[in-house]
Amino acid sequence: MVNFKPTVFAEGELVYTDGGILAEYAWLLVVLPFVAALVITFTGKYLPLKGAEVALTTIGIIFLYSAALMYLHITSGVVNEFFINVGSIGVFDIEFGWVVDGLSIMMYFVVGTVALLVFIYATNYMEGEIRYTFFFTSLTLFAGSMLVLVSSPTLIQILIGWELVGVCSYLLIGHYWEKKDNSSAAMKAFITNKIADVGLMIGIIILALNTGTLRISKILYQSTHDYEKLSTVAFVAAILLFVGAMGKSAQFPLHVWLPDAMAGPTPVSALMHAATMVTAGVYLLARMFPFYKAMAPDALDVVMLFGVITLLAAGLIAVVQDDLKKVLAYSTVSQLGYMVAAIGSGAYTAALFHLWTHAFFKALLFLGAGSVIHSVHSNSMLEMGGLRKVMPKTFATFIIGTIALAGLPPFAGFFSKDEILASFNHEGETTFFFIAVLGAFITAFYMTRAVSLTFLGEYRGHGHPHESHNLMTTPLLTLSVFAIASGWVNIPGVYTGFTDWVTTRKNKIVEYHPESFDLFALSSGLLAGLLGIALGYYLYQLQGSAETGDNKIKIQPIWSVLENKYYLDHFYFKFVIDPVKINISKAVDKFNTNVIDRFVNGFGQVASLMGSVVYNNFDQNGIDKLLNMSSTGTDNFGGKVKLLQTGKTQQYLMLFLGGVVTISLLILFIT
Amino acid sequence: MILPRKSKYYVAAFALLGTLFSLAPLVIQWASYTTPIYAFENSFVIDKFSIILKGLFILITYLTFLLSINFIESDKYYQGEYYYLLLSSLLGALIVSSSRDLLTIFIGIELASTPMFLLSGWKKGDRKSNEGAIKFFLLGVLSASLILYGFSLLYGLSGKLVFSEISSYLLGASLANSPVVLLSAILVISGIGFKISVVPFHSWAPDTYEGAPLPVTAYLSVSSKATGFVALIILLTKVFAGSGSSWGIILVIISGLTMTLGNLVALQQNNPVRLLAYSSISQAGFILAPIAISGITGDYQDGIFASVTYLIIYAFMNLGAFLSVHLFSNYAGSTNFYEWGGAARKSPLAGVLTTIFFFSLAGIPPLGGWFAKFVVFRSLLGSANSIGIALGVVGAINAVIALVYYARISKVIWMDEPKSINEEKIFQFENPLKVVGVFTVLITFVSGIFPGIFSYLGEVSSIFFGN
Amino acid sequence: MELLTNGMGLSVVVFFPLISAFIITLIPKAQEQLIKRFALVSSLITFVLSAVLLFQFDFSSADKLQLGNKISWIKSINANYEIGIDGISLPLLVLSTFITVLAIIYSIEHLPEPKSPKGFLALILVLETGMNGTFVALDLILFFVFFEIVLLPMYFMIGIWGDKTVRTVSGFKNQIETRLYASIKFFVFTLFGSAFMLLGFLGLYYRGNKTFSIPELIELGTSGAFTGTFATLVFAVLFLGFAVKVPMWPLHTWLPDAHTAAPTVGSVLLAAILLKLGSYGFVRIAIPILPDQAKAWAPAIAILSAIGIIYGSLACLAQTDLKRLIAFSSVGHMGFVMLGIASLTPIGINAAMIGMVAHGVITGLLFFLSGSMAHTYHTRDMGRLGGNMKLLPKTGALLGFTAMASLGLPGLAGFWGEFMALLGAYNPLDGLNITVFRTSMVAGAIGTVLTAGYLLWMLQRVNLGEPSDEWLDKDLHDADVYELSAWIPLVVLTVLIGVFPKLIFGATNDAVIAMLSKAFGG
Amino acid sequence: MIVQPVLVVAAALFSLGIYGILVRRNAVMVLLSIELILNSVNINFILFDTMLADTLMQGQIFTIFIITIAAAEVGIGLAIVLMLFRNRQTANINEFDLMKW
Repeated sequence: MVNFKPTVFAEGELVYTDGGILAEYAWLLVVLPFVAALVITFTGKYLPLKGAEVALTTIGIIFLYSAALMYLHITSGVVNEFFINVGSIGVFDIEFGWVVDGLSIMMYFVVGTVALLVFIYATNYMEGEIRYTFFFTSLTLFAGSMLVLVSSPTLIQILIGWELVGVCSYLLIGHYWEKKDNSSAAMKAFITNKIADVGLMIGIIILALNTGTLRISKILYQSTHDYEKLSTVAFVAAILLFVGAMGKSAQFPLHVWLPDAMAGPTPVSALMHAATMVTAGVYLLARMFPFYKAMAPDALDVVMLFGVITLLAAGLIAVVQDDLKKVLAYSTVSQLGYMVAAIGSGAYTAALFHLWTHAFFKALLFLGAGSVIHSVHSNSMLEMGGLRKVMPKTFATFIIGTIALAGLPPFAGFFSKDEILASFNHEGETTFFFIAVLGAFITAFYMTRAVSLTFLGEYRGHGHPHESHNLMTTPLLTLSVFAIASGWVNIPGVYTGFTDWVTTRKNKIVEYHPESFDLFALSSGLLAGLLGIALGYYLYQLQGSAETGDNKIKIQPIWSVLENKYYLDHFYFKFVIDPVKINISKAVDKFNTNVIDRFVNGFGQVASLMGSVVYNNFDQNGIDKLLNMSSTGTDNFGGKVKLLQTGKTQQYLMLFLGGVVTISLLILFIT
Repeated sequence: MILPRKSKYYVAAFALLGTLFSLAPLVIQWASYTTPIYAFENSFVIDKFSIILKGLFILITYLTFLLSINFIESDKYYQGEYYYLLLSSLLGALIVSSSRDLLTIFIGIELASTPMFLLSGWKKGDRKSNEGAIKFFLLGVLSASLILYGFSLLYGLSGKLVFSEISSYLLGASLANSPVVLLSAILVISGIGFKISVVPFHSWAPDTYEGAPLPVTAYLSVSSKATGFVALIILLTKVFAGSGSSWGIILVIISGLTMTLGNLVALQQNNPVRLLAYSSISQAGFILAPIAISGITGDYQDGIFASVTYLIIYAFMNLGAFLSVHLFSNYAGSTNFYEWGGAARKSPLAGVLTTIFFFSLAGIPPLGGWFAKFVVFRSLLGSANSIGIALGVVGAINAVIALVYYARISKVIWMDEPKSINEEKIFQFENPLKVVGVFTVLITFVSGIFPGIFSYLGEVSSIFFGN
Repeated sequence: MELLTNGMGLSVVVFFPLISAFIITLIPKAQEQLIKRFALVSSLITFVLSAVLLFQFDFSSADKLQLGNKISWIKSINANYEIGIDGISLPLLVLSTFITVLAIIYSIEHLPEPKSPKGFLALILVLETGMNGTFVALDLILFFVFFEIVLLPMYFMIGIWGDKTVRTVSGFKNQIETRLYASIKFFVFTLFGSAFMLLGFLGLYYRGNKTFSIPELIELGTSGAFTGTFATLVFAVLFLGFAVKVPMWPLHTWLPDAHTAAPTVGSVLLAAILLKLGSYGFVRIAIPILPDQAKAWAPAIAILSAIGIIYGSLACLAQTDLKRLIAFSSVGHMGFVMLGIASLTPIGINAAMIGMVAHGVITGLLFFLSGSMAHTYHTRDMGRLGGNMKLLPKTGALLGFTAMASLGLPGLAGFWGEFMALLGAYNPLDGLNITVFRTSMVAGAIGTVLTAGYLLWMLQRVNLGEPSDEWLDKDLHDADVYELSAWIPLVVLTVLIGVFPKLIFGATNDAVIAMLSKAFGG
Repeated sequence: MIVQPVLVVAAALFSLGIYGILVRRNAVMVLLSIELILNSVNINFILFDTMLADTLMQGQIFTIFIITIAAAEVGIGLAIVLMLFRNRQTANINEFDLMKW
């Protein structure tokens, strides 16, 4: 009763226009932010709003432009790419440019929308903070760099955008660099990404040298038409590209930088987690999807494996976090796991669809958390609680976000997550399917926990929380609309516009796309979500008030309660929940902090240690000593030699005649 | 000498003028030169080669006079005799440069060196001066007698004194490599080796240089060395040309030893004069190298070209070096150059000159020294002979070692902190010395930047072998 | 314009600084302003002239040697005054004149102790003659002379105006002032290399029927005139001569000392131009004249470069001295340049060319900044610095920018050198050992991570954090107009080259391809 | 005519001179030893002259020159020795080692 139809777009069959003037001037999207950044840097201090207005107008224009593009694309698919040669080296043409097709336009729109709202939000959130102007400079750059990345028709430009995003994140995470932890967090983010970038770099190099071009469209064309050329290196290249993606999209085990990135101001986190940075990896995989599909199906399995591991591990960690932003951070990681796994399973549309919906509701959640933190002046959920009454708007929107994330209909998350599950199911990845379902359950659970600790129960903090300024709540409301509705653009059987958007591109996309709901996946996903929420609500509300939720379970043995009534419950608690909730997730947490973190931190230390060893023992005492020795050595030898010069005339004479005799002997022997 | 003491000053002027005038006939000869002119039954020749060398000797002597004026004025020294002896030594050098028989060349050598015995002991009261003199003298006489013994053997073998006849006889009788000839060659080489102070006949040089008055030292290290080399070149190429393979090897060894040993010991010196002594020893090694190789390859023309080019450039930059040592040791009143700290600040001109001369000695472009070294390397590698290349490598290494101590001087005078005791002293840089400095520095630069001027030496040396 | 094209222009670019240096020595010491103005003007004239040549230069035939001339110089050894530029030398020539101008602008107000503008500026100008000359010389002897002329001024710059702190040097009995040790070390190292290089030139001279002309020797070399052990030896000595200058591991040890000791301008010129003489020598002389040997040696060079990259970065991580860190970073960056050259592919050598220019601009700027900071704080110890962004906002911001550029951030100049070098190293010239090169490429890629590591670490220690109390009461002056006017051009250049690498590739590409196709055929 | 014995005599004189130079401590004695060497040279020249019946008498001329020059040198030598003796009351050449190395 579930029937699938392949959606195949071959070059010929594509129905698209070249986009006309709107596409031709799309470079504005990329260039504007950088111009704006310059303007803010030099004039920002003298403007009334300290440069914020420049940033806002810019991003506003970008939003409108991307919306216009979106409209154009929906009405008549736009596929076009433009190149500018910036130099030839050997046979290679180094080209920049911009591509206008379904995928990129979707990203423009996401970036534009989220960024705009975040900017508006930030104008109020960052008020009175130090380096206000500089903050907006780098925020604009951040958006700009992401646009460079998503607009790129060549691998080289992708690399450029890739690294620029990294740098901007460095600037923003380290915004409060007076505290060493923050600058260290910034460094950690940069270095981790850099490590991943090595993979990307080499991957690009391999692809470029084997196809003889840096244009993505050409490479993809060859990978679908010219098998021999790439077949030998395809797997390696694919894996290396994926390594790059793992860095940016925070895939296990390279996700460690993301939670620390919370050191930055909350708007940054919102932007980074929703639209700009972490989606880059997914975008890259999606952009190169035809290559993966055609040349390196094995690599796709690897991708899926890592995605699944990530979504599970991160989800479990999120359960035990007390820091509100950390919970959201790990949830982001786990959601990214969904997307990557989806790509791995070959569900191109599903992954992008989840990216799309996730962008909105995760931005919503972060901004909500931000507004909470802004009023409570603390990140820890233990100092919150009961904010439902004082911050109604924030609460309402946060709830919407939570439900969307937990994946209950008709909210956005439901549709996208369901599609991913469906594709797992269809691919016959039963194990992964159930892990994904479990993930959905965990997601729902920890979100419920977070909500109840934050908003329900009694207030445990010290300050006097209050509802945030309209500049902050308006974006929340706007986003919550998206969080609800953004899922409706791809309802199997009803309206699958989104599929058409993102598959309208130059290169053939071969994937299976559910024509109607996969009821099994749907029901299991839904069930998992509901269960999670129910359990969370049960633990943190019914089983006791939010503030003592955790302790209750830990301290007071629950088996007594169960003994009275629910042996089953008791059994579950005893043998399922506690281990999972305390031991395993704690263990994962431990592993995360103790092993992987230590490695990444240790990397620097080890390197510097090695450095000092090399430097002190080899450079200074090795080569140099040799050199100095040799010089002093000659000196000493000279010292010996000069002893010939005794000053005694007779010995001079002796030497003289000795010389004569020696020479005669020499001649005797030589001739 | 006939002039009364009060007018001794004129002596200097007179000597200067005399030397200048003596350049005139040279110029005329040069201008009116057609073919080599032979006199006294081929025992005396005037060819371009000799003319050039004569010009060199006269110029050197002229500069030495300029150097000497203030030294002579500074104390109660016999002036007339001083100039007279220098001039007679010059005469000896001139004779050597165009002599073509054993007797003439012997007289020339003696005439050139004997006065130096006296001049080196010119500072009568100074024990070092006496000591240097006696060492110089004893070894000098010994070397002379060795040369003579060698000559006597040659004469006994051939019955001739004129080079051309001797060599033709030796070749005719194919005695070129007979033990007797070789023995006499050895004796001659050793004897002259003393004058050009190559290892192991160098031992007198540092002591004598240190003891002798500075102008005399300069003259010793430049002119008599040059004389020695000229004599050596003439004898080896005109008489012993046939047995080149034998003495070539020996000279290669000697020159290699000389470069290395001179450099290594020079690293140790803190007395600038001794440093220059050892440096000039190692330079002698460089000058000797091309001759040595030419002995092996038989391409005398190239070897001579290289050696003479080196000789000429070396002569002027070394004079300049002695000039700067003279200036600074007078200023600091110390013969330990480590006490010259920052002296160059006092007189930047002197500082710059010193730097130029010493780095030229080290062979840094664009100063003349680099071309000198370059031509030597060129003829060494040009021989395409493994020995030659080996010697070239040795030379290259030595060139680097040499830099260390040459740079040391300019490092001290420019970079070290000025000594407080030197602060109030005034830096004397008299005009005659300025003339010397400017003249030598000009030649050093020109020979470095436009080495083309040496190219005619090639043609000259070819004429040298034309006859 | 006829004057410009017949070699006159180049000759003026080369010798005008020398003449003005001589004139400066004639100006009495007292008139400092006059001296400074004169030096600035003359360097500007030189730069403008080189810019004019830039327009005279016919980019459509960048692979040909242009604007040159050939006059007989030393007849006896058939050495000629032969000059000319092509796409390879043009960018470096302009860079050299440009950097010199900036150096003099900086020196106007920031003379190192002991202040004596006369000597200092004269030396800079002499140095410029040497550098420009090396880039235009097409005759081995001429090249050698200019190559060596550079030594003296730099020796005195380091020795007289250098760092006076006393330190113990391993192997020496007693302590010694850094400047003295460094200056002589620099001098001896380089002379050691070049002395042997000269022997190599002579070897070529005799095998290549008595000519020193580089173009003719290239013709001979590509027609297989130099072979066997002879060629091996010659390449070995050339390698020695150039590798010391680059400097390649393990011949690099003079560099950190020289840089640490040198006055700001000195280390700027050293890093920006002098190091390039070596790598330029490889591209101009060693590879085209001895292609087969270059091919034989390439793997070794690649390995050494890879070691240099990793090694330099590791050493950087161990530094506490700001300037020393930057000096070691040069070792790493030049490692990338040499890796590119070793690949012997158009990509690799183009990468090397842009890498040279980029390194010149970026590291030059880094040394400007570190020098002026050392001047302000009177210390280079990164342990004591910190919070620089608060104390000297402008300098700090520039330092941050330059560090980013130096770690090869895409979109800035440094990126092209690194990435393209790796690109070249992945597919070296046919017949070269793929494994070696790919390993070196991976090493280089890891090197980029380390590079990012130490530069960010440096930023964290120097720029970020709260300034330590010792600075709070002091009045530290931020960058003044002279400094900024010396630095901003470099910043602009960094961005321009980064965004539009055609600035360099446009000139080099044809020349490099022509050179390689002549050397290796095809 | 007899050649070898005379040659031997000359050689013997030469060697004696060398020996004297090396063992005698007194500067004057060293001078004398050098004279011995010169005389051996003279003998050689005379001998060869007569042996070859040189019509130009070159050998004898040479000898005369040598004698003259030898005389001059001895004069100089004695002058130097005197100067030394005046300055430091000894003629033992091995005590003159102010300057070394």
